[in-house]
Amino acid sequence: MNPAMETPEQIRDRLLARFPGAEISLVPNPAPGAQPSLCVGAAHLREAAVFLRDDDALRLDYCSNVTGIDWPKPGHLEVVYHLYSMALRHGPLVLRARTGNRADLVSLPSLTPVWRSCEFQEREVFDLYGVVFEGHPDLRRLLMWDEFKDFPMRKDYVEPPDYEWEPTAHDAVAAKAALQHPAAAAPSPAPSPEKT
Amino acid sequence: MLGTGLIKGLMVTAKNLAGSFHDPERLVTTEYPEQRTVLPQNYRNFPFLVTENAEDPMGTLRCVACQICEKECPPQCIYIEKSKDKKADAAGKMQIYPAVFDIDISVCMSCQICVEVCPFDAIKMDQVFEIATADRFTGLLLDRGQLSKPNSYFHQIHPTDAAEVDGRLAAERKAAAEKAKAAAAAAAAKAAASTASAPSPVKAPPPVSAPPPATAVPAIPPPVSPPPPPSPPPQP
Amino acid sequence: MPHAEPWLERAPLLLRDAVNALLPAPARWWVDSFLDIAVLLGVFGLLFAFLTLAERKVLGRIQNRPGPNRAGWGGVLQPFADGIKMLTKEDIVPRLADPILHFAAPVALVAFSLMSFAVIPYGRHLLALDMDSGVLYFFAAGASSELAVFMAGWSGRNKYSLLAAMRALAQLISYELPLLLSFVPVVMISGSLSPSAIVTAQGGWHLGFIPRWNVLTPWGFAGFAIFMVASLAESNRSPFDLPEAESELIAGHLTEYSGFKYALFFMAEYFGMCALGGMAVTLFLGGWQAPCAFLGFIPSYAWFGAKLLALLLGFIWIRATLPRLRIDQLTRFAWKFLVPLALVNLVTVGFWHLSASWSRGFDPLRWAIAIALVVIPFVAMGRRLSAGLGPRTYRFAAQ
Amino acid sequence: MIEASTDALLPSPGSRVRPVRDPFHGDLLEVSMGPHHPSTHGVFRMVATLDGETIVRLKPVFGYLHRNHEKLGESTTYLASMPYTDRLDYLCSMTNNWAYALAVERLIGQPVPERAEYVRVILAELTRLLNHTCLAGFLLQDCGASGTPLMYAFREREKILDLFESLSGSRMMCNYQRFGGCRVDPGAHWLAAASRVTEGYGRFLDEFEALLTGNEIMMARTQGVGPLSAKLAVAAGVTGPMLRAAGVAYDIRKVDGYGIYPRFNFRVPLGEHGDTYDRYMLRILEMRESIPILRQALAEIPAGPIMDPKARLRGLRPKAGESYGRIEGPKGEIGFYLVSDGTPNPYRYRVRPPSLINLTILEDLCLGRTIADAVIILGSVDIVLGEVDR
Amino acid sequence: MEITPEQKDELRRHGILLTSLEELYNWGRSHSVWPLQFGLACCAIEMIATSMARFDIARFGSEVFRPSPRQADLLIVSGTVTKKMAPQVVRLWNQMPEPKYCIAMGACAISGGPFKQGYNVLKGIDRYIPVDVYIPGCPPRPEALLNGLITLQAKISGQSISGPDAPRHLGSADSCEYPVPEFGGHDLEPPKNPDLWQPPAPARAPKP
Repeated sequence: MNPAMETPEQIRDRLLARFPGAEISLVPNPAPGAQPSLCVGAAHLREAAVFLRDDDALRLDYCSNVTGIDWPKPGHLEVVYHLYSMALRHGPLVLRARTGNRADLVSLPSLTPVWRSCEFQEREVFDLYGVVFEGHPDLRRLLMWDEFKDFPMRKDYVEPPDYEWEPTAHDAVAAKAALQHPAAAAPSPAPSPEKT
Repeated sequence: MLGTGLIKGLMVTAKNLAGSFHDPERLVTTEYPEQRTVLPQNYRNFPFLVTENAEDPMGTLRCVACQICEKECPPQCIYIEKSKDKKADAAGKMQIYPAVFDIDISVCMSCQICVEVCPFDAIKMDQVFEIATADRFTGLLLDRGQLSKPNSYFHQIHPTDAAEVDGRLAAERKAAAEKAKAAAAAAAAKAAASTASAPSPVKAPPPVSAPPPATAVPAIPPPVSPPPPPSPPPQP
Repeated sequence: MPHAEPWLERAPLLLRDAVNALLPAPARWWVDSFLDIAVLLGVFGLLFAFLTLAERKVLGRIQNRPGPNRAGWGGVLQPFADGIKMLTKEDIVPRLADPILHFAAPVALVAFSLMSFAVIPYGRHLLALDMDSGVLYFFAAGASSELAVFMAGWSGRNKYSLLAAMRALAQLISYELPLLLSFVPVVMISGSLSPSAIVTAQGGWHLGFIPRWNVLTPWGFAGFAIFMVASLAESNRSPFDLPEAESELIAGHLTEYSGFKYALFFMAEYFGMCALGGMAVTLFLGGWQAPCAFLGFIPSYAWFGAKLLALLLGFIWIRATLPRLRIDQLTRFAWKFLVPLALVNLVTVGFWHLSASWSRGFDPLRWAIAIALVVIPFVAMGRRLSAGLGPRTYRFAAQ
Repeated sequence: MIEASTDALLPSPGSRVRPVRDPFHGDLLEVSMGPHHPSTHGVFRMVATLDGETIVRLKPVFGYLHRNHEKLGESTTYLASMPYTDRLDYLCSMTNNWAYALAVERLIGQPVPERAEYVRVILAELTRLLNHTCLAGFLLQDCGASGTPLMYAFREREKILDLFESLSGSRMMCNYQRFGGCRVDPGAHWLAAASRVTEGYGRFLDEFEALLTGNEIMMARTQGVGPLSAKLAVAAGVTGPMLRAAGVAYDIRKVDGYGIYPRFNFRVPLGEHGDTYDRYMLRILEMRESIPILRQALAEIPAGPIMDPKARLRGLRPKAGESYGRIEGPKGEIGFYLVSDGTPNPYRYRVRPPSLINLTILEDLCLGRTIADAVIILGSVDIVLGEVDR
Repeated sequence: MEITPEQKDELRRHGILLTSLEELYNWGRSHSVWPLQFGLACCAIEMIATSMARFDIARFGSEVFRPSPRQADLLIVSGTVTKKMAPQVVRLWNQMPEPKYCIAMGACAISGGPFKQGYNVLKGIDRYIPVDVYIPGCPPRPEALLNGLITLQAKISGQSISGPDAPRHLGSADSCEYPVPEFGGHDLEPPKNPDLWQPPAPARAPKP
């Protein structure tokens, strides 16, 4: 079982003590697990990560998971890192970083130099969300082709129009088809099907 | 080392070569079109609609077009349109029925969620898998007529399930009948003419023993689901 | 043979004479040659067809399944269905390929492998071409196939084909040497390069029941083993099928071949296998000689056929079992293991030859020395080759 | 074959990339292996730069099976994502189900009945057997054995698939686990059948090992090929048998003790060299360790409900929040990260793909080796493209 | 003289085999369908399982999975074709020599299946290459694939080598090269091959 790890509050306090003036906040998690996460500002992200990895009490040497999240509401992109320690067999610590906005201020420092396991996952976040990781050794699209222009995992992404044959179209599909074929979704499609 | 490992491996294959002539464990092939593996009861491929009566499949669909399966279907391959009118179901109760019930089996992922969420035991999983076809568009879109199969077929492919379902339905119907009877008795006792029993919840249709009111009810002619007629393409 | 030859044994001769009787003398040589060629092509063509089927069936049986059994009765017609399909497939020549070489490679390959059939004695009276140096001719013809494989790999203008061509050259040249060295002992003992003489030299029985086949001597066994390993490599069979290594190089030098040209490669591979198997039978397994005297009533070509089929079955069996080597391991195996062993085997056979005059009582000693001369280098070199490899023991985490 | 994309190919930190020679020098050959290649295990692609047959650069290219799993997960309900998880790592649908169910159960605080926990362990270990068997077969196939080991592996796999099919109704896409338990109860009959398969498995492993484990060619091909150091493995987030082959004792079954794993007595095998042979043997040893777990679980499984009676099938609307559930899948840590915003659909649905992250070190393992080695190194990483690309 | 199928059956019953070139040709083709060793996704595992001992596609002469498209007759599109993969699949199809056949195995290959709403998923491989047999299922059982193969064999056997029903490869005008889509900024270009993909008009407008 997991040996006890310091609580995120303690870690935040130690980080603040180590990097005075860094933007580090605690993000609460209302789910039953209720483990809060640490949100670190872009300016100190790399240093904080190195600290978390090398600190003797933490030794978070294993970055398991890198997730991108799009928040159109507050208007930023978020990258979430799940950190564990293989040496001390504890974890996770959830580390978050946020971009300035979703349009032009989308860069964050890359953590690939700290944890090699971020290499492909950060590329994936770059590919699907458009977060630019500075200092990433090989930042190319991972999953989509190089010529692709959009960031498909963003919430406002519009799919290309290829819904020609939708015999069971409804709900989400219909909404997509309506976006693409306004004629079909018009309130009174001229040649209405035989529905009575 | 020195080739002993190679020889050991050769012995294994030799054993299998010899074994294939006498040991069924070492000749495991089922020669498919002639021999068939016995499909387990739980095996599922595509959904079908249960009808109570093989004689009148369209009139006795259990489905009441509640559209839960349509909403829950992960790949959204079910398309239902409710009827505008009501029709007597197998138990004689007036129900909405699916005027259109299509399943696109070129999309269906055989996940069985429609079966799990159906409160009426109206949709079940079929076991037919020999449906290779050269017909892309119409061959893979099953309509209500193609989907409906009698309860006896359900018994045939999933005997345990079917018995359980039948038992449950019978119990529900019995309970509903008793409730209805009690309500009717109470109503009669009150002799209040204006309060007819409200439409019972869908879960409690009248007893199955009631004679199918095929004649009593002004039945709508069973709508034979027509093949989807073409309409001009709305898209570019 | 003291008694008259059985009728079946002489059947080919009778057939030839019957044909010859119908013809004027000047045409006989031509007709005989054509007859030889036609029979060789027919027999080995059919053998090829059924060998593919047998391979698929045996492979299937080894893998717990029946294999092809729908085309024709129990699948006998499967090769013909494949043949019809191959013949009628579109023949694609990539636009960037060298069309002449692309065409020439399969033709040359089949031609070279067919040429080797000429000198193998299939029976007492069955030999297309009785050459004094038939064995040399055989290996010369076989060695030419490297050229064809390289042509195939180079002409397709495909990177995988090119890699395969390089591999094929490295492999085939490496294994020519042990192949050639492994039959030198036979030549030393029988004193002839003529295949028929070599077979004749293996006639008779030790102690009345042990056949005098070369394989039943220490040096012969070692030579036979080296020869078989090298011929597996020469015919690109698993575990030496690197040029067409499916899991690495798609189909290797055959990647760009379609239709009947591809079938020709297939054919050449099986012809090569048959030819090398036939030569192995000739050199080491007593050729067409019967194993026991009382079985002499069975015609000699049947014995040859049976031995050949047994070897081919062995090829298939090995293919069904073993994984493939890597190219550097393959060449290392040839140069550091097979070639030295083959050279040591020359010493062994020299000793065997010299000690032939020892009196009967020393026979066990003679055998012991010869076996030691074979086994000790085998063990020593095998250990060196596999240094650092071996089964391992594993530890388990405490928690 | 498509040419490789632009050369922003700086060596990754910690990797042993040799400086690539001047590309205009013209003596390097670039081979694009995949997406259609017999031994890339699907539609994986490696762009290998060769010097002779030696690899001097190898860049994996992903996305040929990127079917938008995460996007679909955000547009469907929690329940509807369950059958999609089957299709992630399509050899191990049961463990994917479990990891996803675990994440959702943590998100909504859903307990799981005892019997269901046992069934989950049984199914997870059967999945491990199945996956490792297939892996061993495929790996030996990549080594060039013409089908036989793979055939034997699939012969045994069919036995496990029969179990899965009779329990869940589908051979591969089981869609069996639910939030708060499992879908149907395995009867005594099924448990007896599972016991039979478990007891027969040791015999199969013996035969399989006799076929090729001691084979000299196999040893020559795999020993010393693609060694992975423990340090690199940890830094690169390698998990599962690959990590343990490198000698790091990190098994989430032990570390997290999720489900009821702490009740089981099993050992975690560790490799020493981290090479391909170790990775292969680790899988064989893990299979041998799975058998006692199965035996114990099948003997101890209690009676009781298979689903938590309070669990809801439909209409799940978790409160806003997030959770991460991970288990020790056969390929490594398979995790699901869910962010809920209170609607019936997850706001963010993320899969932590072990295969993808295990591929991080592919180039490091392959440099300086030949194409033939790259193929078996890739085989020993054990990837399934459905999970790599999602 | 025309011989009706009934007469032919009658003759066959009397031991007289009457074979035309056409029949021989079709027999050869249908009993030697070599698939391309080409797996895409989940269905590929079932395809592999079909070639394994339990189901043994070898019985039909089809176990020769050729890794090179040049030697294959049958493209089994076994799984989801993503947009990133589609050009490669079309290219593979173009590289195969005629006569060649295509089986769309599983929901994804037919229509995109459960993943059809994904942004990177091609909604059916028949948008770019002609498909002979569709096998629905997710994934289809190995038996279903065998059934599809038998369907394909029947289809081949029924082809006449001349006349208007002659298979594609015997018509001389057809180039048999299908245009390979290119990667665009948002989608494949073109998103379909209009000569091949002609869906019937939608049966109904989407639900409001």
